[in-house]
Amino acid sequence: MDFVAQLTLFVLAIFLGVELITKVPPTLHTPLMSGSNAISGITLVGALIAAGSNDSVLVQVLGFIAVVLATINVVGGFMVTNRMLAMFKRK
Amino acid sequence: MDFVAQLTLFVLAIFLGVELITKVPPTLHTPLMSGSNAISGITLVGALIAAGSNDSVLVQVLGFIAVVLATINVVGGFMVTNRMLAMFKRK
Amino acid sequence: MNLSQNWIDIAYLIAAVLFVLGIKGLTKPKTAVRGNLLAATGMGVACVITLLHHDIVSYGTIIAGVVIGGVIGAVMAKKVQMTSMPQMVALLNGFGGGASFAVAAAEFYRGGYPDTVGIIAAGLAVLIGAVTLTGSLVAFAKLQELIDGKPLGFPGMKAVNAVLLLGSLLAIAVLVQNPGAHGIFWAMAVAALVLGVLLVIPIGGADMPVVISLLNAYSGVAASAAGFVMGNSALIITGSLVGASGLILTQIMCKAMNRSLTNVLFGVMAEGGSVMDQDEVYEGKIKSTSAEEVAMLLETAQRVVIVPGFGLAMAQAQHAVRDLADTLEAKGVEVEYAIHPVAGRMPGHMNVLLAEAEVSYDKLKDMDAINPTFEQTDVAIVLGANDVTNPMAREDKGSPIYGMPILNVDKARTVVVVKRSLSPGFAGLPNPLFAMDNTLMLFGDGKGAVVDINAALKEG
Amino acid sequence: MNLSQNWIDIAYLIAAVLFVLGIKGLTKPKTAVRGNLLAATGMGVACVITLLHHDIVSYGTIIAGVVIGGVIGAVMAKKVQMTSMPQMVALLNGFGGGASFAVAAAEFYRGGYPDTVGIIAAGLAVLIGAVTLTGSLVAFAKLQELIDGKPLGFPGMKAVNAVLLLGSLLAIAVLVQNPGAHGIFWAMAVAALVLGVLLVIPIGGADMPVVISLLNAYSGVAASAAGFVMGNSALIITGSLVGASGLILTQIMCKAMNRSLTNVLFGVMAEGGSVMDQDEVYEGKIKSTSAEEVAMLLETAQRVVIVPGFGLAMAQAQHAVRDLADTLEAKGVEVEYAIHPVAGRMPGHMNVLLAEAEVSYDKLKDMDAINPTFEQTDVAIVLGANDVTNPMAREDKGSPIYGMPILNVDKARTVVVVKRSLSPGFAGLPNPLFAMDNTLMLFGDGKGAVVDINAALKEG
Ligand SMILES: NC(=O)c1ccc[n+]([C@@H]2O[C@H](COP(=O)([O-])OP(=O)(O)OC[C@H]3O[C@@H](n4cnc5c(N)ncnc54)[C@H](OP(=O)(O)O)[C@@H]3O)[C@@H](O)[C@H]2O)c1
Ligand SMILES: NC(=O)c1ccc[n+]([C@@H]2O[C@H](COP(=O)([O-])OP(=O)(O)OC[C@H]3O[C@@H](n4cnc5c(N)ncnc54)[C@H](OP(=O)(O)O)[C@@H]3O)[C@@H](O)[C@H]2O)c1
Repeated sequence: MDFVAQLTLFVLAIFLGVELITKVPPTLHTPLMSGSNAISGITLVGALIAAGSNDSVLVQVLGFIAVVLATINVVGGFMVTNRMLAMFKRK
Repeated sequence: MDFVAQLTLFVLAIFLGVELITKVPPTLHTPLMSGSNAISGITLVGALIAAGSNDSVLVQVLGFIAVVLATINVVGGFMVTNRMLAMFKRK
Repeated sequence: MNLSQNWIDIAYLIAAVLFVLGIKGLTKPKTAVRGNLLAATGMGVACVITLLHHDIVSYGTIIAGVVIGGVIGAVMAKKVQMTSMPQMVALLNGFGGGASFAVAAAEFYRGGYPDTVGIIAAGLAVLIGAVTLTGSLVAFAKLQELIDGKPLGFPGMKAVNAVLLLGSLLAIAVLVQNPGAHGIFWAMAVAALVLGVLLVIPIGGADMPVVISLLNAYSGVAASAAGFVMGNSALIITGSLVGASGLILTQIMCKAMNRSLTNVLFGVMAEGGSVMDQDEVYEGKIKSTSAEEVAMLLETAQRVVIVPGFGLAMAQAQHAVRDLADTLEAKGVEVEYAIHPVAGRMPGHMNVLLAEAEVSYDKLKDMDAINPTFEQTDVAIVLGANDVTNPMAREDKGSPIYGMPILNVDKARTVVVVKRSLSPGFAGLPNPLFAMDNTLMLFGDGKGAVVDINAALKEG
Repeated sequence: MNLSQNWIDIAYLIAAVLFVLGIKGLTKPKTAVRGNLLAATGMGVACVITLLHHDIVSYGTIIAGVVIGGVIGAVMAKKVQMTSMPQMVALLNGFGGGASFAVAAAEFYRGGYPDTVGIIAAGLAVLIGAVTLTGSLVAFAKLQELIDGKPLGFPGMKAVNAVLLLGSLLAIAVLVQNPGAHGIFWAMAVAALVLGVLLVIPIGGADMPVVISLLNAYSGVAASAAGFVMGNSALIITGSLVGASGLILTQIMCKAMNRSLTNVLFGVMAEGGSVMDQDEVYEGKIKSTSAEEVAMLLETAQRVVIVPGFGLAMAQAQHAVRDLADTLEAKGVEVEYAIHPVAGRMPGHMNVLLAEAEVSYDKLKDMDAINPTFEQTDVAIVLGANDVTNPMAREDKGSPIYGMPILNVDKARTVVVVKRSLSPGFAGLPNPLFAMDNTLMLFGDGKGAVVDINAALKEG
């Protein structure tokens, strides 16, 4: 994918994000924060590639650190969001 | 741009469109129809390339037809939308 | 002139952003004019940058085309009456579809598609563009009453449509194998043009707005498909935006009419339900009134709600209504307008008409806002509206329009219905509202009746 | 295993769509759980498909990392108390930034960037990721009270920050020329890590939520930048979504606090305004009350509004409050909760706490909905809230919080304020509410006080 195509995606996604997020009611702002936080753990994808490559040790170490951090972010984020939202749903 | 990148743009833009359009109030639905109609005249871009190429006569004729039709769509659409919206603005 | 593809693409991105900002502007009356201008600017950016494209070598054809198209478009936009908006939109939409069709065909003949995606996209653009073109033209003709608004058809029509559609898709498959098969290409194009006609012909005239809106979505998809062919992001994004817009408007209309899209497309009115007998409903219960009597009623009213419908557009009565409202307001009467989402023949139709007559848009109340206030309304003037006030939709489970949300006009202390006769509205159903105790019928052309009331009011 | 890049990209697209649908789900309490699961599924899709990527040859490191990270994450998510959400979010956010930092660094060392864009994107990802990492850790430490919540700093700090930022950008420029300059790369990384600390240290503890939200936006942008480096659309799209989310939340908070983002970031409280003297406001006007007296008041009330604030979280009083409300409702009293947008220490904080105590969310009324009802309220119980009820924001043009929208608690017939002392809230201002004729102060820990009231009510 060339740079401008990437840039186009970036811009469109920002617009989409703004439209979506402004619709989230204040009640759900805390779960939104933790949930979008979990989503930003998408860097896990990059981390996996780095950690699984047969590159230099440095790359693999960096990859390992990235996998650990990103996984905490993803697992912790989605789980805690789910915990909060489950409370909202109970009623 | 490869196919999947195009597809990604397509999908994102549809989501964005849905979010944007659902926010348009009923009062403005007629101008929205004519306005989005005008925007769909974006094919003019393709028409210009076809009409201005040094390809076969057939291509140029098709290009010419496309330029005429798309220009009517664009010019007519934006102008009539503007006419309508100006009425809304007056007060 | 020669410009690197990167810069062209960035300009297209800017154009797409301007379109998005334009549509965002359309979400508020205050920003709508600017929104439209932003979108137009986006179009300008996209066109200017395209002219710098390296493939463009001669400008003669382009200039000729733009001048001809521009003049036609400008004249149409200036001359069209607000009441004819549905036709105008139908026509423009058809032209958009036609342009996509021609662009895709031209791209096809410019040749050199190594990849399957390009051919499929071109085929789809031709197919959808052609259907949009002829379909919209038929819709235009029906709305303009150039051809009969009644559903037309012949036995086996659905089968023919199916054959045309499948044939076209098959043709695209063949073209993927053998891109040089020009005969097949044109056969498909013709089939698609015929298909467009046959799809719209069997749909009733009053359903045309739904059709137009759906075709608008198609024209967006066609533009998008053309974008896939040309690898042009501006076309892809913009086409998708338009496609989404058309689909949502279609959905809104279907919902407000309480009908499914399939029902509209196949010309079905609504399943089951014994249609009430008109005579039975009206017999001996209709009270006719005069402009003078209505004026007397209004004289003592504190709150009047005007309920405009398709008849207002037919009668071109928007200015007369505005004058009447002015007279009433000068006498200290509170006047509001009740706008049903599908009053008239296209979404927002009444708003545009009344805006033309300089009615302030904060007096135009939508259904949910105005319905609770009818009980405190002294006189409701139903002006050329019919179906959108039919209480059967609320009460009669057997009625074909049961469940359609309506304006609760019948809750007003007095209802004055202005129309030319007892003939039914678009849905073809009798309206028990006309036979109610608190309803008075004022028969006559909408504009004439309103002018008369106003005159009587000024005298009295 | 080997999979064509096209299919991988399509899977990423599906993941991105799932994220979008997930966020859409978060717009309604009813669909929020499903939304979160959809987003998690999207993450699953993205990860699984990545494991099939041709560059991945060994799975040992990956499995180790995922297991370690997964266990830590799961334990954190299970153990954390709802009152500590701000800290939790800060910590997770820092980890996200750290991951982007490490990924970008790894990509940099995997080498082979012929193009400038890749190096710039990698540099930005390292820079933003590092700032997010250390900035979030400092925010965490402040919230957890591991370090002093007071703004810390030293003379010339801003200049140092400017030097660090410009130096980092310069380093990226150098790397574009000479990608092999590893020393420069690491120097930049260290500078960015220090910058993160220095940027957050001077900001007051209570402003941390704004900081976290902003850093959340940064972590999104860092992920996006990493996506540019790797040519990965999932990262680009998702990063942008998160970036937008963080920015909007930041904006909402600043607006509700009536402060500009610049003021928050530079630790300025608000320009001008003579800060009122606390003694002058309170002197001789404070009426202290007891749990029994409050219970008697409640006994005769018809409508009670509970106004929770940061103190509720501190005292962990949410369950006690719920019990009190149950008792009141059993006696036929109408109970509602008034939720100010920045009550507590993060947006929506009070909602989560009360939801934990199983308070139905339709009893949680936002500011605009509840404010007109205070006049019909017999007793308003202000529970550990302070600034969000300060009438100076409404009345005193000279006050630093003038213009901040507040809950009009003072309009209630009687106001009971539960807090431990007369000490000010986050804004550091005295609150004339406490000195008003219709206000009674109930001094004590939030939870204890509520339990006492409830007990007295049950006895009485
Ligand atoms: N707005 C949309 O988007 C849309 C789209 C598709 C379909 N529709 C359908 O269209 C209908 C709209 O409802 P509606 O209540 O606005 O209209 P309607 O039910 O179609 O009724 C229009 C009425 O206007 C009267 N009329 C016609 N010309 C007139 C004139 N010159 N002066 C006075 N009266 C005149 C007609 O009665 P006389 O002949 O007795 O005068 C008729 O009863 C709904 O059924 C809706 O589902 C709307
Ligand atoms: N929500 C957000 O997103 C956010 C973000 C950043 C900043 N803020 C700021 O935070 C403030 C929030 O306002 P607020 O009214 O909720 O809180 P506040 O103004 O900070 O006041 C909290 C009050 O709770 C009392 N308190 C503390 N611990 C307590 C306990 N254990 N039991 C009983 N009372 C206790 C304190 O008084 P005592 O010490 O006398 O008990 C204090 O007056 C606003 O100024 C807002 O701008 C909010």
